Amino acid sequence: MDFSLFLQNFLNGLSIGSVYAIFALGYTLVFSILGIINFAHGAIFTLGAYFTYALAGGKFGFNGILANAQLPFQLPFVMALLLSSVLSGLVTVLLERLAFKPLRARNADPLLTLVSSLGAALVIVNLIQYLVGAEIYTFPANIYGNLPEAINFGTATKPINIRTVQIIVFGVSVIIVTCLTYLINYTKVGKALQAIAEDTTTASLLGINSERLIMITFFISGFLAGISGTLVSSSVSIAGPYFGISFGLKGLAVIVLGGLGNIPGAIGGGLLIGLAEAFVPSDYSGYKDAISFGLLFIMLLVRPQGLFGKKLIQKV
Amino acid sequence: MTKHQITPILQLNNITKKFGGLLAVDAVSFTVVQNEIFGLIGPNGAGKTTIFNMLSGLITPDLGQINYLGQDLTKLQSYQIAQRGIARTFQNLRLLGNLSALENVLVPCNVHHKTDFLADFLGLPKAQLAQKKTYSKAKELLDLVGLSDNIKQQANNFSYGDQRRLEIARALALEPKLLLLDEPAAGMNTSEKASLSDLIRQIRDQFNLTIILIEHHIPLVMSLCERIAVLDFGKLISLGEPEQVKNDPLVIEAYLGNE
Amino acid sequence: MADFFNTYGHLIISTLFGAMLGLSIYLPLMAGQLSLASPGFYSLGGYIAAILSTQFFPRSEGTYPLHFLGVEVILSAILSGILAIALGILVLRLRGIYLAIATIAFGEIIRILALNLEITGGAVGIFGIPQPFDIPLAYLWIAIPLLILVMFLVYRLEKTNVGLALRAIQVDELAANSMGINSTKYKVLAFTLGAILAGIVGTISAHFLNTWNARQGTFDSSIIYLAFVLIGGSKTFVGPVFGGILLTALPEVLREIGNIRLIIFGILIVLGTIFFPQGFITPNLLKKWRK
Amino acid sequence: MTIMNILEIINLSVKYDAIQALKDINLVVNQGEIVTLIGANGAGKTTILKSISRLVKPEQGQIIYQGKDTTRCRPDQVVKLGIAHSPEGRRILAKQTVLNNLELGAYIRSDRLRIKADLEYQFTLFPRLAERRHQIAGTLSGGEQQMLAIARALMSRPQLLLLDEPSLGLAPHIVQEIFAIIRQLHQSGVTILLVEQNARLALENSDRGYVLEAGILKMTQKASDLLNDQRLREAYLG
Repeated sequence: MDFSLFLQNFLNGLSIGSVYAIFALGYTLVFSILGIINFAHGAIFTLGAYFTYALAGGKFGFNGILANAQLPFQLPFVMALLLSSVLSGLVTVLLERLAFKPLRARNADPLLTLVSSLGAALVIVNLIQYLVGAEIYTFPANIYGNLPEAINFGTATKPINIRTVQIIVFGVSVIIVTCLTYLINYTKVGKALQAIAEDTTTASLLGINSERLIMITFFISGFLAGISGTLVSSSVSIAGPYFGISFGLKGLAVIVLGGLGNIPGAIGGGLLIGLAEAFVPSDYSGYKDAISFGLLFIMLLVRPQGLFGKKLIQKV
Repeated sequence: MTKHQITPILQLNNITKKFGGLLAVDAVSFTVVQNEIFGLIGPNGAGKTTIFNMLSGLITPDLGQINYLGQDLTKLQSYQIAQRGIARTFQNLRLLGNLSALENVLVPCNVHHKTDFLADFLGLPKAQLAQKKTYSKAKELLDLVGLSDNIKQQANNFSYGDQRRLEIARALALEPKLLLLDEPAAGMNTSEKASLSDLIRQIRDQFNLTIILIEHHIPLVMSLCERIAVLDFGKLISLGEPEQVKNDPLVIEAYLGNE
Repeated sequence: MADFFNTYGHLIISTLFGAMLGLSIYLPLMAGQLSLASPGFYSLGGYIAAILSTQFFPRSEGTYPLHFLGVEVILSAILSGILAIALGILVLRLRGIYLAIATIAFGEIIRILALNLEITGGAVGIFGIPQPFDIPLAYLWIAIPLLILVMFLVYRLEKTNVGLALRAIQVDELAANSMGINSTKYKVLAFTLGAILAGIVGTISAHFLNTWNARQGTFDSSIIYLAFVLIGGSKTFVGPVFGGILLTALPEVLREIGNIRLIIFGILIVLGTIFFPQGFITPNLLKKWRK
Repeated sequence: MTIMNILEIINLSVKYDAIQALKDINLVVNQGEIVTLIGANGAGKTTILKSISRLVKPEQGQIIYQGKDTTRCRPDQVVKLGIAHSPEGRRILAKQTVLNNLELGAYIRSDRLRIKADLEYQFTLFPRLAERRHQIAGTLSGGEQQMLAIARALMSRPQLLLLDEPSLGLAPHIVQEIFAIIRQLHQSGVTILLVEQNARLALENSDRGYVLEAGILKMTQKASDLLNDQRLREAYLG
């Protein structure tokens, strides 16, 4: 492999890996606070993509109830992205109230939450299908304004063309990760979140309103899912209501690879899987998805606590 | 000590265990002889339960050997150790809460009363007979610790003291040679403690057991144990008969204080 | 009556398969193990049937010989069993959600292999799997006895010492170990039984559905099977049977309401977990019925 | 001088599933007192503390704190009203530093300067913690963890401190040290409701005591009288 191809693959991997990372951060935040996996996270990812599509002035097809519908206004991409992510966050908070909180209040088996979140995912996905149909939607080409399609990082003779979208994706991801790291480690809310993650009862004895923080966590989680849904679909396309499901599954692989509930782990795991996939030769691209699960499987057997996790000591 | 035959049953040799950066057990060595009641004391976090966990195979020491009747325990898994006659109770009680008291005792009984799975599965008379036998053995043990009523009730519903006694019955069902009791008197009142003390002596004599016990209640330990080991920060700071330990200046400084 | 069977025959047979898939999740759960490997083994069993019947066994006129189906079932059981033992020894050291995720990863690896290999027909899958019966309804002759047999076996298993050991592990594996129980052995046993069951159901399903592809046994079906158990009731084997039948039938019954049926189905699943946290069928309920 | 009661519990009952943990408890704690709850394990002592800090939901009854009904408050609201609970098993945040634990103890406050001052005060009260302020709390010894749990509770500047089993599993000489600090807190005016296995030691340091049996209050008296009670001596005082 020559150097420019290597670099190109590397940058591609970094770009998609950084989206895996922010998507997985949302997953892992909820896990660290509540010890549950929210299977609807992938559905929110999809929802975010559709929200942005609509807000940026996209028109819907003819299959759903909202056939040919279009918003009367058109927001610039950055605004659409932010608003759509906020909406995704709000939907996730609503989901938490309806599908998770009642179970928590009844002290239900955590397994039930898996089932309940799958039920919620079914609702969201099928609602999307009912409303706007199952067709593929592509963002307009000039969605980012008048930026060039690709930027050459090499020389004229040895081009290393990186799509502008991917640079934007990477940039946005870096900003998000930085903000989140600051929030968790240096703010009062972040410290309270860490306290809840360690022991909810203790947190409430310290005067921390855990219900409110759980709500904040779900909002952030949904926000991150929405933003990553938009980023992925703006660089490829919205491949129908189900396209978040497989992404959700991959996110699961990322967070376990990095260590469940571990924030640097989600980032590292995301980048690792993104890079690993980018280096799969095109002849074997059918096996690309197997990479993440193969890595995951091996990791679970060798180091169940994940790359970045600390060894769990069981208290007797 | 003199009235017992002095044969070692258990030898800890330089046992060491680290958790993270913390030395939980630091090069501890001692020998327990057959038929004695041996006390293990020290503040919480001194490494007592960690030693029990290593003796019962729940964790493996980083260094050192544990010799039990000629075998090295550090190479065995916990179920193998249990099958070889080391039974234990747990500090925080680990009863099978939603199983009945009887079933709790039946589980270890079955380890020694192997039945033919097929006969058992088909409910053949042979299997039923075997089952009756284990039932009556389990009931005897429950009787012994003073639990004969409501044995088909969920273990969860028993009072705290009864649960502690149920754990002892369950441990005895393994037909152990060595019994490890982790804070058996915790949460008992004065009169309950006295009868527990009698029960421990009784089962030692009746089943020809060796007993190691972790306990915080100093008067109980001093009256019950024939020898005592004192741990502090993972180190063995004193070992000997109760009088000796009680007056050891090291123990007074680190643990007992001057009252 | 005939009309009823013509309309609902297909559905009834599917629900019986659903019940057995529920039991295949329930079996490892008896030992407290949340394994979601069933879709993987189900898919594997189906491919064994599809490949053998379309590529290896001789084509004959008329219906597919039942003894060939028998050979497929036995072969699926053996292969699933061997694979499950190997996999089980590897993954059953993991606990709780980690085990669930490892078994999901196993299912995904099977799925991606099926999508890419030639022998499994790639993304298209395998078509024209031969029928052993003239009418689809005749599958009842296999599904009903099989379900009854499986239920009886699970019922008896719970009564034995092995059943007691499994329950002990379910409640507290560490305590069970220190009571002399080799928990690994029992966990692998329960896991393997579940895998064999899923494999056999897959084998029969492949014939029943006439076609088999990588969409059989995906990740979300593993959670659906888990829903069979949890919404049906995870404390007695009647629970997953009931849950499997109910949740397989529900989307079909809802077909009348048209496009929003899967939305309603999702809502019902959420409501089911909230209002029946113990599941519909609980041991107490069964006791009441007996009285 | 009239004695102000700071806490009053009226007809409190608590159920865990089918098990009645507390039945018709009536209890008063006066301003500035140390009151001890004694009783066997499972008698319901911890449940009373948990009901006050709202970790468990009462089945019926009222909890009045400084004239305000707190029965329906959330746990975090109770803390804001001035009740701190140092729970059974200490429940320090084992993965965080001593300093972080203490700072989180002041979570409800926003007076930064005073928090700083209080932190320094805790370090003078518990010099052992001062040496270890940057240490991860999980690596402290049992006695130090107990001190951290108490210091953390004090960081919210409580008027009422609930202390659950402060001596559990500690070396006898550390227990003496802990009780010396409890006496010091008492002198500085903190009201304390104490649950303690070591009934004798607790009563020797208390104004009054309540005796619980199987979820029911059996008697309440001045601590010195309880110490001389024949029946109590047999059951609890050893």
